[in-house]
Amino acid sequence: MTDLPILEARGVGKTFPGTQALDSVDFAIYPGKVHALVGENGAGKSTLVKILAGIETPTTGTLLESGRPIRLESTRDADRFGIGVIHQELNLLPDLSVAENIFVGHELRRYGVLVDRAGQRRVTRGLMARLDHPIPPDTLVGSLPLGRRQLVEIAKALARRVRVLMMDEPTSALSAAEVEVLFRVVRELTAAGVAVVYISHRMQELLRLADDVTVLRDGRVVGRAAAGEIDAGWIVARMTGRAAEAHPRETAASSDKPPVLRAGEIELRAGEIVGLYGLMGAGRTELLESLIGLRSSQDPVWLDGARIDRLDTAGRIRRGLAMVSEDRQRSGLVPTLPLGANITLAALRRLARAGYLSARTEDRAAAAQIADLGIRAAGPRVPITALSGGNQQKAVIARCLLTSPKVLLMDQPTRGIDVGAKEEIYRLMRRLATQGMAILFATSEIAEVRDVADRILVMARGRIAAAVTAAQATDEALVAAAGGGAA
Amino acid sequence: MRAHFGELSRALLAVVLVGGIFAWISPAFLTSANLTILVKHVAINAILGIGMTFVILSGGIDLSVGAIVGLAGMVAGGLIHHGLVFRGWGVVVYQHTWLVVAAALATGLAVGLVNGLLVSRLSVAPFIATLGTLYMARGAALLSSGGATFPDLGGRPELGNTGLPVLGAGTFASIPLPIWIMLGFALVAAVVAARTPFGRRVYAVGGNERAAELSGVRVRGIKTAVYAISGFCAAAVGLIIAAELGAAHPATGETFELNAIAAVVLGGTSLSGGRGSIGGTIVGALVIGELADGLVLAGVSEFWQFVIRGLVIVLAVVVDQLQPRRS
Amino acid sequence: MRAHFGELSRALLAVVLVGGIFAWISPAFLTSANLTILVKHVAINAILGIGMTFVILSGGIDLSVGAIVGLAGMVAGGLIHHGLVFRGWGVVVYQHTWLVVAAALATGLAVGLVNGLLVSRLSVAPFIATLGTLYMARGAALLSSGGATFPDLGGRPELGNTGLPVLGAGTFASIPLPIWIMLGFALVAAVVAARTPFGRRVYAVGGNERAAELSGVRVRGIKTAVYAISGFCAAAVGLIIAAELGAAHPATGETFELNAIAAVVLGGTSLSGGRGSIGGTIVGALVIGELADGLVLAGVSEFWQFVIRGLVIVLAVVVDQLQPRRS
Amino acid sequence: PPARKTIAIITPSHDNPFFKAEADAAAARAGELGYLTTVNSHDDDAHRQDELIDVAVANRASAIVLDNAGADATVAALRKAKAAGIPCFLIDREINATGVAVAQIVSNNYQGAQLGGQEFVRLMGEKGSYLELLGRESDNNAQIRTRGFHDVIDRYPGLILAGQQSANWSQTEGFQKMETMIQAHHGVKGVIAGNDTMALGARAALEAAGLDKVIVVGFDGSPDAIAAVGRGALEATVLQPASVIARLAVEEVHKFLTTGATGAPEKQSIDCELVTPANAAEFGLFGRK
Ligand SMILES: Nc1ncnc2c1ncn2[C@@H]1O[C@H](COP(=O)(O)OP(=O)(O)OP(=O)(O)O)[C@@H](O)[C@H]1O
Ligand SMILES: Nc1ncnc2c1ncn2[C@@H]1O[C@H](COP(=O)(O)OP(=O)(O)OP(=O)(O)O)[C@@H](O)[C@H]1O
Ligand SMILES: [Mg+2]
Ligand SMILES: [Mg+2]
Repeated sequence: MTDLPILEARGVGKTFPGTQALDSVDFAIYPGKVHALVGENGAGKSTLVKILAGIETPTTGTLLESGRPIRLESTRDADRFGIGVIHQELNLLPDLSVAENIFVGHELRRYGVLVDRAGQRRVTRGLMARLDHPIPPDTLVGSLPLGRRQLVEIAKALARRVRVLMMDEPTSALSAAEVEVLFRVVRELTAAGVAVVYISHRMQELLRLADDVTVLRDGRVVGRAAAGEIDAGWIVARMTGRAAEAHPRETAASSDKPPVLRAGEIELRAGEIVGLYGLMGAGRTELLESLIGLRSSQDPVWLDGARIDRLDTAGRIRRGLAMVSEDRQRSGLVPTLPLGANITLAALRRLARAGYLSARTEDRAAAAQIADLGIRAAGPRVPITALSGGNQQKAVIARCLLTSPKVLLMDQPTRGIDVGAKEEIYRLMRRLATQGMAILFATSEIAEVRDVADRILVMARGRIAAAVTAAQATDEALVAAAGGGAA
Repeated sequence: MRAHFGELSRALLAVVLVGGIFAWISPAFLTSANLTILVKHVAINAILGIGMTFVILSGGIDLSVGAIVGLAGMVAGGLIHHGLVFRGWGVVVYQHTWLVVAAALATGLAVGLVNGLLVSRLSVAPFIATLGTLYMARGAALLSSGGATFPDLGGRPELGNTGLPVLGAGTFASIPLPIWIMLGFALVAAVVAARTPFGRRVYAVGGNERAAELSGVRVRGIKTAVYAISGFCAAAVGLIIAAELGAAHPATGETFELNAIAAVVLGGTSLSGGRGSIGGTIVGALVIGELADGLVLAGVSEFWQFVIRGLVIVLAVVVDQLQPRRS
Repeated sequence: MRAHFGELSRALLAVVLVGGIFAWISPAFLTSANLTILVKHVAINAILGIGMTFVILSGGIDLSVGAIVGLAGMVAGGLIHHGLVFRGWGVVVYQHTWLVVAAALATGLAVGLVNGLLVSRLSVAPFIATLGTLYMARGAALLSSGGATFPDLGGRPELGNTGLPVLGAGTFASIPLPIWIMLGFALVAAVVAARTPFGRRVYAVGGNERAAELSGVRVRGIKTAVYAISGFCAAAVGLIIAAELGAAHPATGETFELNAIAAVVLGGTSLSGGRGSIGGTIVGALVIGELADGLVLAGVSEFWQFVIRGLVIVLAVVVDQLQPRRS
Repeated sequence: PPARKTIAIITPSHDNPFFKAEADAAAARAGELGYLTTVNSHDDDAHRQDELIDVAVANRASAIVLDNAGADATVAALRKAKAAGIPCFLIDREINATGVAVAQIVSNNYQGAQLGGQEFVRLMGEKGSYLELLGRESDNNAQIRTRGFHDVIDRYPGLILAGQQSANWSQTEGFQKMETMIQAHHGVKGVIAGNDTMALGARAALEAAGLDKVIVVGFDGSPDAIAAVGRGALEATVLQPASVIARLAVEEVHKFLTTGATGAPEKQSIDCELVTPANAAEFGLFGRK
């Protein structure tokens, strides 16, 4: 153990117009250690990481490398110090291959001028094997599902020889098996003396992996401890400023009414929450996308007794379907529109009077959702891109809710959302169900599916492998069913 | 949309600056007569720019507007001159002026629809689709008269097709009609873009097509519509020019697309879609128009006009960029 | 890049199809003399398209290429005719032909650099930046001779500046030099684009600028470089045309930018950047060139040429789109 | 039977009635003489013209009839054709070289411009201020015509050139530029334009501004302009006998192909004629009726 931190932030503050994202934060990371950074959505975690990676410059404070003050003006400066980052929002190039993505900006060379493509492929194969996912190096990244793209992003960071690796929610799109692989890799890295910063909203992961924990709230450090000395309750209390509350589990709504949504083996009743559990690549996204009409499906789809599979997506949404997609960058946010317009986008017809969309009506509707979901933003007019990842996700959910759907499809709805907000979303889902909405949500977290769902469908290899009620479900049974298909 | 206001006022600064310089060089510049003429000239490019703004906001581009200007003028000119000839029956039907105007506008709309369908249904890249219709519309305009001009669009009272020139030369409250037409188009377009579901959807499609689709936006419908709007605007410009000249020439409107796109982009609308405003386009058209007329008034030679125009266009944007942004 | 191969072969199909039709209409089409001439004509647009491909791959656009063609020709013409005049000293220095060629190429490079710096350092939208330099370069070309042509670029032996026309009229292995030049440019460009770090970074910048920046790519440097490349290619074209004509005219190259962009987009390169290939551009230029010459050989009338050109351009893409994709 | 011989006819864009008439007349005469024709336009782009000549060579045309795209920029292309054994006959505009083309039959632009200038001087009563619309300034003919105008007009000190702008041969630009120019120059008495379309555009602008009395003189003698002269919308124009020249050129082609010589000198100049309200009725499509 070394006494000198390899990288340190002293009194770092960052002001965005209208927001104090960080306020005199001290943060130090040591070789061979995993330092977990936790906090609610918008607490400032990503901002701190970006400052340490040379992407944002701090408004106040200094950075030190092994005790010497340094300035990080760009990612290239950070690169020189051996600082690598896995960003919360994926930074991949969809039209380049996996190998090219991994080496872009740091290409292996032949004769000094040409790209050593064979070498890049070889290293890529090695990296993907190390991550237990042998994706062929020539695959176009754009053709990969989200989870796999996240693995490529991880491989990209591993390809650089880094001394500091900061991971901003690297597991948000991964399921249990991939998380285990990642943990193994992290342990290999720390064993080799790499300092790791780890951000996640999954408490159990943090406590298993971390050596130190720093808690941020509203841009300030509100807690710091060795991981061994604390538990999840301690973290949550610091994060939210109140004690963690146990959430009561309500029972399902009526089950004798006819199903509101029917497609193949899937039946959804009004007031019911159904969880779709599966491992990465099980086909959950594919299923949900075919229900909403983004993909063609073989099975007929019935909504409220009417067949809707011949309708396009817009038609289905008008009939009362809505979907929160898993990939908010690609199919959730409209980055050019402000927060308010992003929220009202799906409900414009309802908000318009005689074809006119009054700014007041629109702002009021957006503001109500912002308050309702606890989205942290100065108001409906702020650019959506200025929101933290979790708050962006809430905005996408808010958009769906404004259409008052009969059936809500949610693909990994709590991806990147903090524990407090997760609770809010769970509560919201239950509230909506109580009001008669049917909800089908995909998740990779066993705890989540058991906590929230009335019934659980387990997917494996593109089909429903098992259907159980929440009461019958055990962790072992779910894992077995999810893995069974893949065996 | 309030953020736009700051941007708009900055662009207006460019208008005022350029105007100020010309006023200083040429005393005739600030006369009301000249300003009226200036704005009348701006109207042409502004109306094209308005349609183009919708297309660009949706993430597309429309190269065919100039050719549509020419074709719409020829349709009007042909109908006034030859009427509608039904060869088989040996019948010639002359239309009332309103029908002539409607036919020309419908032509623009139709070419726009073809663009829209090519882009939205057949996934042809907008640049290629509208380049194709550019050639086809231009060819059709040339074929319609064998390359000749339709002169004297005054019409004949006995056929009931007089009055088209009023569109170009007429005034209302002593302001030329083309200016009123531009104001009408701009007002409607600004409201549609900023404050109607349709307008918002255009922004959404340009900002993130997939997200728009998942929000229940009929992406293909929106895309078709924006090209139709652009075609319609171009046809209106074709009518105005034919009315002003009292003649329709098939090559009218050549390279107009470049100026229209420049007005849109100068006005702060992003060529990658999703960001921009109608107001910006009008201001952009004003800058371009001011330059065109101001340099003529100042008596600058043709060759220097090129150089100065290029400099000012770039400087207008650079100065704008150098200003501190509030974001 | 394996995916590109499929696309390329499909586009080649369009070349073969269009060629087949013309061969059937006109027996002269498939003669080796005609094909040589055809490819020589294609070289102009192809070389421009090669530079343009880099710009478009990086997510930009370059409207100034046509004006650079004109300006580079005038620089060469002026140097051969008047030499470099130092007014103050009353000295005139004539350059050797190689220096003339170098000066013309440097001019193109310089204008390209200005474009690149405007886009990358001053964040001017590429459309506006290159529109501005289009006007400025065209103005400079016109001013350089007062609008006149520099005739007889043969040079004078006693000044050592003969030989430029060889660039246009010379042959090697009985194939005209412009074809060799195109092949050279295409080969180098294809390797640079597909096989060098620089090329891959151009794709990265066009695909996702932020991601590229975060991956350590010097985005601004890449952007500057692509415009410089495009300017260089345009200057080369300017030299070839001046050599072919034996004269330099300041309006040479007007609207070339449109054909160059069309070749790039027809070749499957996406206007939003990050996707495409040099090979595609060459094929796109072939389609356009085939049409331009084939329609003339087939004796199609000028106006119908417009219509058919538009139809074929759109159809080439539509047919391509209708084919089932393997993704 | 031997295949019929082909004549390649290349002119500027046919959207200008002048070039259309020229091309049509040449094609018609060639048809009468038993030739096939290909008719194309180079749009005043010397590079496109070079390509079209290349294609004509590849197509083994028997002769080329060309209204060229630049006195200097055309020479090399014609040398190529000559080297390939294809005789070239220039119409309407000449080139700065002799011995390259078999014939250069041109309408005398300079003489025509002087005619127009003289009539303009007369109409103006030798005094007053006037505006000039130039053609595309990089175009030879624009320069020759303005020189012809001024070689006459500048001899009269009472005539003052108030403003001069290029309207690029275009009616729309002629209209807009004139609208702007009359803002700076009140009380202009006349407008002289490098071609008819610009003159007609200027006339429309003057009418819109209520300046019906302003004298407008054009150049070309297009049917529209002649009609306008007939009804008094234009005061005068200068007619270039395009149809006559084109027919003459084809006849010389025929003679050359059958006898090996045209029997005429290379440079042949056909004079332009002044069209005024008094004689407008005598003219048809770029020639006397
Ligand atoms: N570019 C920006 N402009 C304005 N405000 C910003 C910008 N980036 C971040 N912020 C604000 O700074 C605060 C901290 O954001 P940050 O992304 O660091 O949160 P986070 O802790 O990573 O949250 P999450 O868990 O949701 O990812 C938020 O209030 C956010 O809105
Ligand atoms: N090993 C694999 N390599 C490449 N593609 C795979 C693999 N396994 C599954 N897929 C593809 O992944 C898609 C299913 O992914 P989908 O996104 O629907 O799953 P998911 O359960 O939502 O997983 P996640 O969201 O965790 O990635 C299918 O198109 C399938 O063909
Ligand atoms: Mg974050
Ligand atoms: Mg998924």
